[in-house]
Amino acid sequence: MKIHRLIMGLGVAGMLASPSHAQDKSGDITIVLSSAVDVVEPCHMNSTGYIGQVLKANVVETLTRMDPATSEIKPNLATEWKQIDPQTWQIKLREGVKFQDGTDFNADAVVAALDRQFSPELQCRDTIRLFAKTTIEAKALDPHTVEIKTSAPMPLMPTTLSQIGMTAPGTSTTEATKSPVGTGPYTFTSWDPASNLVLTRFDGYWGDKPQVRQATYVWREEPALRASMVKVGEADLGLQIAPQDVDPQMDVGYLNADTSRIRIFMDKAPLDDVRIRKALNLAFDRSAFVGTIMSPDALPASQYMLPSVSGYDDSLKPWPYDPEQAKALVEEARADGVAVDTPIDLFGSQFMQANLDEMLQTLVQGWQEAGLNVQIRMVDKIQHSAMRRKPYPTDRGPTMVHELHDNTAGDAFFTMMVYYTSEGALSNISDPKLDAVLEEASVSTGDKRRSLFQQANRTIQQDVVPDIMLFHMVSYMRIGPRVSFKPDFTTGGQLELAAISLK
Amino acid sequence: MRGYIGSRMAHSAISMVGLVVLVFFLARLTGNPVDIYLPIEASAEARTAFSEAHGFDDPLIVQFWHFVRDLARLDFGMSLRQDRPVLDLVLAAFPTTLLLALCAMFIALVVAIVSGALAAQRPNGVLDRFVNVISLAGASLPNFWLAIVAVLVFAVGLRWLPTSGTGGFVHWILPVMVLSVRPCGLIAQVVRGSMISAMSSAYVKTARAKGVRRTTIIFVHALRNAMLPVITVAGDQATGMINGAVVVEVIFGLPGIGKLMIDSIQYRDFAMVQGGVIITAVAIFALNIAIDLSYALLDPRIRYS
Amino acid sequence: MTGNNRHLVEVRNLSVEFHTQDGTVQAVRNVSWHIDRGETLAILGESGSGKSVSSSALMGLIDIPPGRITSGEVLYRGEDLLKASYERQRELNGSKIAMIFQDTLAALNPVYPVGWQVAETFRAHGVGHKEADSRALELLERVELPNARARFNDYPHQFSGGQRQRIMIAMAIALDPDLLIADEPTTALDVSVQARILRLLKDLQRERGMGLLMITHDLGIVEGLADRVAVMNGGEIVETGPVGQVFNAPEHAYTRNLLNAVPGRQGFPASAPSDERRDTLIAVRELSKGYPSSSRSPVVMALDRVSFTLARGETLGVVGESGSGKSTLARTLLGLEKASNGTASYKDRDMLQPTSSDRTVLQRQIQMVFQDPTASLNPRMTVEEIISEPWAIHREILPKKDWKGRVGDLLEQVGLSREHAQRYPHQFSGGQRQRIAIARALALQPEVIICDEAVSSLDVSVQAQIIALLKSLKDEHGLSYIFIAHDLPVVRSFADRVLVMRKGQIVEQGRTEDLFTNPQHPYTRELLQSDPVLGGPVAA
Amino acid sequence: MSTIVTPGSRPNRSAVHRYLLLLWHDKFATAAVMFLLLVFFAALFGPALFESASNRINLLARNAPPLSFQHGWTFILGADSLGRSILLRLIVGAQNTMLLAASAVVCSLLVGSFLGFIAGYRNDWTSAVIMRVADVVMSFPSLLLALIVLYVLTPGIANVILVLAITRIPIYLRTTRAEVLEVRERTFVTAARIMGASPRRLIWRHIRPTVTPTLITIATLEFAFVMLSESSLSFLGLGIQPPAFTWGAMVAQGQSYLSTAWWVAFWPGVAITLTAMSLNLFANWLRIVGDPVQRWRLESRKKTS
Repeated sequence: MKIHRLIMGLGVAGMLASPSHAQDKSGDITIVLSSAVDVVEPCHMNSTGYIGQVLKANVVETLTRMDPATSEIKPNLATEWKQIDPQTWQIKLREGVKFQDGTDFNADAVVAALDRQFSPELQCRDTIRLFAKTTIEAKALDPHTVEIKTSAPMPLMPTTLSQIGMTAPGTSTTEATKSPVGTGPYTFTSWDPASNLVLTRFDGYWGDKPQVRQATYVWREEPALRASMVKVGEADLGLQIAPQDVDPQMDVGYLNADTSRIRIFMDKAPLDDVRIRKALNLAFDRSAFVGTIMSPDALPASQYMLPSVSGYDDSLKPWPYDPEQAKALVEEARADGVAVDTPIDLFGSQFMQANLDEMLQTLVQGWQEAGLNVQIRMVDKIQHSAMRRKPYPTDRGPTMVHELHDNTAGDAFFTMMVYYTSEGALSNISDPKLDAVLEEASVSTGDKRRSLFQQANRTIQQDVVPDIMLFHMVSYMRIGPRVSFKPDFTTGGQLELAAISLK
Repeated sequence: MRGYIGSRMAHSAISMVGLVVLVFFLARLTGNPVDIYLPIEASAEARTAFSEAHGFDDPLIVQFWHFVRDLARLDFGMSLRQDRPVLDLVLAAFPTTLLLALCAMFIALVVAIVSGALAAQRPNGVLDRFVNVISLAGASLPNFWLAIVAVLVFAVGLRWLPTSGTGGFVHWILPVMVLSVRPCGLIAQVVRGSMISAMSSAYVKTARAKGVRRTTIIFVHALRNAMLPVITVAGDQATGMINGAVVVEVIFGLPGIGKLMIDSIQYRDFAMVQGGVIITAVAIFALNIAIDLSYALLDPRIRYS
Repeated sequence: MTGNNRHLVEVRNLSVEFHTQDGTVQAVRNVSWHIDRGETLAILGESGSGKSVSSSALMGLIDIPPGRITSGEVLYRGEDLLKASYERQRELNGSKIAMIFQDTLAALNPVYPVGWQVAETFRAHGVGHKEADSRALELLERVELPNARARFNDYPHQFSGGQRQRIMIAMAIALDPDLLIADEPTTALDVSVQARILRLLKDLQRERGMGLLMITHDLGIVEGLADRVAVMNGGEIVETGPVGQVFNAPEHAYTRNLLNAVPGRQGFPASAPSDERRDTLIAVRELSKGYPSSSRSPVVMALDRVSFTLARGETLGVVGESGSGKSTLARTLLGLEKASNGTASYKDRDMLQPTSSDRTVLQRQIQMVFQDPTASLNPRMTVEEIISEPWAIHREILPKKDWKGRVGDLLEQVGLSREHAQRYPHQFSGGQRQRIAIARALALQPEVIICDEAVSSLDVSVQAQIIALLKSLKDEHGLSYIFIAHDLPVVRSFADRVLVMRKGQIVEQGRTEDLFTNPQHPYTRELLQSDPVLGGPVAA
Repeated sequence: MSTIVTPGSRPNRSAVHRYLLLLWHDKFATAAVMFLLLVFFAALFGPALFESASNRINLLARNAPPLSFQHGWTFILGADSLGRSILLRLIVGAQNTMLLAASAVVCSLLVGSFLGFIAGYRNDWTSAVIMRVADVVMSFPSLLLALIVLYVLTPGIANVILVLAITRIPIYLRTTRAEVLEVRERTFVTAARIMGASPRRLIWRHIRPTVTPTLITIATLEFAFVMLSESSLSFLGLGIQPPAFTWGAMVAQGQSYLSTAWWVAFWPGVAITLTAMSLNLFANWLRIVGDPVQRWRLESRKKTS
């Protein structure tokens, strides 16, 4: 009986708690994300998708921004920048900008924000990723000019600055903030890590006034539920809709910057033989996946980056489907005494992409027909990470790992150095010639830089074959009838409320 | 009685110690969290710095000592992932699970008892066979399957109920319904068996000889006697739910303790896992004591022995 | 409806059949009887005679299925209750016709206070809660439940058997019924308690002018209480008439056999002139056993300085009411309970803390037969497995190939046939089960058998057969018995010597004849007085 | 109401024949046994006959609907998301499903009841230790335990069995102990003890046969539970690993297609439910047949009907 009353009480309380319907809610939207927002620290926002989706360009802005169409770096909170010498940059700031807490946005604020990124207590993921061992020293030259000195040359400073959030000077530098304050068009209004997060339009914003008044973020892990919520009107935008749930009337597909591949650890037989690596690439039909297991908009990939990235070589085509040749290569290797029958472990992790299981099973079937013995091992996120980065586990047989990579910064550097140099944290290549090319490319600029990276990409795909390149991945977003929005490859890390228009 | 509760609590305390040790060391066998918290390309230095900052490079036994020392002060530590006190997070998530479990158990019990008791009136009759088949089917349907079908039918198809999330009374209907199906099936089976034997007992004959009404005989005389095994099974089911109705919580986006713990182990948020296990264990031990007390409440023979 | 020419209740040509494991069984065939207000009718019969069936039909308590009424009428003041609606039957039950049952612990709902249960009779027939409670209390006081007001909210298990029967009676007489049915109301009770309960029933009947239908297997009760008797056997009434007439001049052979089976009815045998010195088998000295009852109250002595001896070939009767320590004595001697003090020896072997070789000897030489043969035989073992189990335990006694033959021999010795070996215990009657238990006890050819109420749960005629069996086995094998019983006539007819126990102490012991004819201790005298056979009619 | 059965009234038939007759008198049990036999043969021969066919991926037949013969008779139940015949996969998957569930149930039954016998028979400190350990396992959230163990070990079929077995041990342990505590006080046990039966004999010959029916009933209910738990593990990505699969994994895999291709998750769900129900019905029959006191219920039905 008491429980009954409790339920009734709950119902009543729920009705009272929900805001009155008299208020104008036409400018309010709800967005359903695929994972819980349990951290809102802006210094992780470029390394943790959902933080960026909520905060970036909404609450916290960056000094520069990248144009998704051209990968060009544009002014944002900075109006102009110049490189004084290889290790010094000077940045001119926009005037008349205020933080949401009322403090002025000026050179001191930028210095504070940059210093905060390097606070040892925060262990900012963005900093670890963007700067590695490089340190910086920033100082205010005048109220609207900042000088940044770096411990090593950083030719891509403008790109890097498009990934560093400018937090208000009052933000704690010793612990992760739970109510970030920035200069963006939306203030961080409320956050219940268990259920939702609300952003409200900031009236003192320096730029144009966006249409959306208030955005509520909720999260559901089950894709079918996200789809259903938009369908029945409980939400206006649903992210990460599963390909099988796609309804062309409501769902928009977009290249999400992720490229999938299977990395080959080339240290053990039979994977140390390039013929086997080629056979692995030739043994399945990439186009058969498109529109079945993969979305119809997915693109078979030839390189580990999107075509829009500077350094991508248009002349390279994905590996063709040629089972006969694959079989022949395997037989040839076998004839040469390569242990082609050794079982190869293929590691994958469910959290990486939808339908991964199915994709891998289909691949394995193709390889089996080519005469190779591959077995799938699904592992946990953390084991997957430990598998992928150096130092690599030593007690393993021939190994391959399925992985995803997104290069949203627009320059091949962010892919190539990590994955394809001998020093790269995630690389298993050790090719001095390739190293030299990439080293040179990384310090070059302009067309030279681009063509050197393109040259490296050709070498990798055709001669080294360190991976089985799969697809440029597609995500689907379900867009409700009240709003319109055009997602692009940045949407995985940034979801600009200002870009949403109401119908 | 008080002595009994005391000894039960002592037993629980011993089990709790075992549990604490187990969860601490088991959790740490699952790997170092650094691979999740830092970007994959992080340097070895960054990883070492992270481990040092959170004490993961101390010998296990030292870590355990710190954990026990803090626990003694009721300090469950900070969540690695959310950077908040574990106790706050667990206590925030717990009511959701508890409410979910209570409502589901209540509905399961009511439905199971009524249907089981009625089925028992004529063993192998039509109603009995029907209840038997339905309850068996209910007890063997996968939860997540049921949950998604329920959403598709009631929220998307018929649009009677919201799909998921928290909010008012209506948001609880689907998850509670889904959650109650299995216990309901199991309990109905037990009620049926237990009621059949109760209805053939001598005291029921006495009641009939006194001219007591049939409904009174079933629901007052027989049912209370038939309740002991029912309570055992219901307690077992409730334990499972308090331990986290994980699947239902995940699908319906309910911020409960089960989801919290599963997420935490996936993120190697050890303090959080420990806190969650300890708090739920306290609840489960309390539930077990409550079950024993309800035995005593239902049956005076237990009360006075 | 109150025509004076009609009987209060009349059963005419009732036939009922039951579906059981052996197909359909005619539980009663063409049974007819009647009863009037103020009259006491006893239906006398042994278990399975169908004596309870007609009263169950009268109250609508026959479950359908498995029971089915095939013919007949059950008339209450001329109204055929077999045709009455459920609701009409419910109205009559408790208010006009009431019933008290034998096993009060099972018949009272264990989870409700007794006051509540007594008051329920009122509530079920439309009396308000408050009034029901106060009238229930009056009733409990009327049936002389000690401390009724204070114990109103206590639960059935907190009362003794006699007190529970008083509560049952209170419940039954609540609404002044026309007819009170008492189904074996005193079977499980001690003799002294039994006497008081019967007296209470008689008083109440006189006071309220009810008809009293007494269903019993106990001839002593019938003789002491009833006006008329109907003797049932095999589902039929074989003889009916005024008690004096039937008992003094039984017409039917069955009735005669029944009367003959009652111990002492033919007079008791003069106990064997066993004065010659025989060697002592068991010697018990100052044996004590205390239970710490709870943390605060003092130790309860279940055995208090008990000393006695058992000689070879002797039957030692142990009598006393429930709780007197009889069973504890047996259990302590068998090592099932730890003694707190004293000694017990079997042929100079320590029985209380035997060495392992002594223990083997004791386990072979001393066997036990329990009260309830149903409980003491494993229902999942065949008779052969049960009887041969001692050999499976003590492997050296008999090679396995001989088991089958020996089981057959033993079965024949106890009056069963060899073919019974492959059956399960539930396929036998109570008496037959007890024979199986005895066969098992004999398997190891023991010297002593301890019988703990071994015949108490059996019908009179069966009881007589088992006693006869025990006697013949004793003569054949030179067995000695420790024969624990609460039934004095049985002990008198069987034992050579008797111990009387009370509250853990032996209050008196001596040769059977001496003790029964010339009791020394006041408690022994009281015990003998209460017995319906030895002490004479209750109502007297 | 004489209780003696006259010998020779029952014709002497072979034991098998007699049991078959007994089975035939319970129509529900007959149907159940027939279904279980079907599953048994599928488990025995399925992989040998259809292993490769069931793994043949055909993206053209992806999610082909049931009751269509377009792709051949094996696609009568439709195809899964990789265009594999659901019917063949059900047949082949029976082996892993049964192997996994049966092993887990048998392991936990054996270990749990063994410990339960010890705890029940020796009511001393060993009992206390066993019970406390059981409490620890009981209060440890089972899914969390499964996750941790499977993170530490790899999620192969043996480890999944291990996890499922460990978490269910307390059920058997507690039931066995409670039953043993009660049965050991029964008179026939005392009788055997007086004759000098060793503890092993008491447990094996007297207590065990009395407790077994209860354990079997629990085990059949647990069988369904284990299949469902395995399914939940697959749902959380930790079940059995492809290319191996079970019905539970099939449900888990198909659940993401529930809104577009319901049959992918539906048929394996039906298979689980039917197996669970059949086992339950069979266990009821077995319990009656195994009990000499109850067996007549089936025998007499033959006479009366």
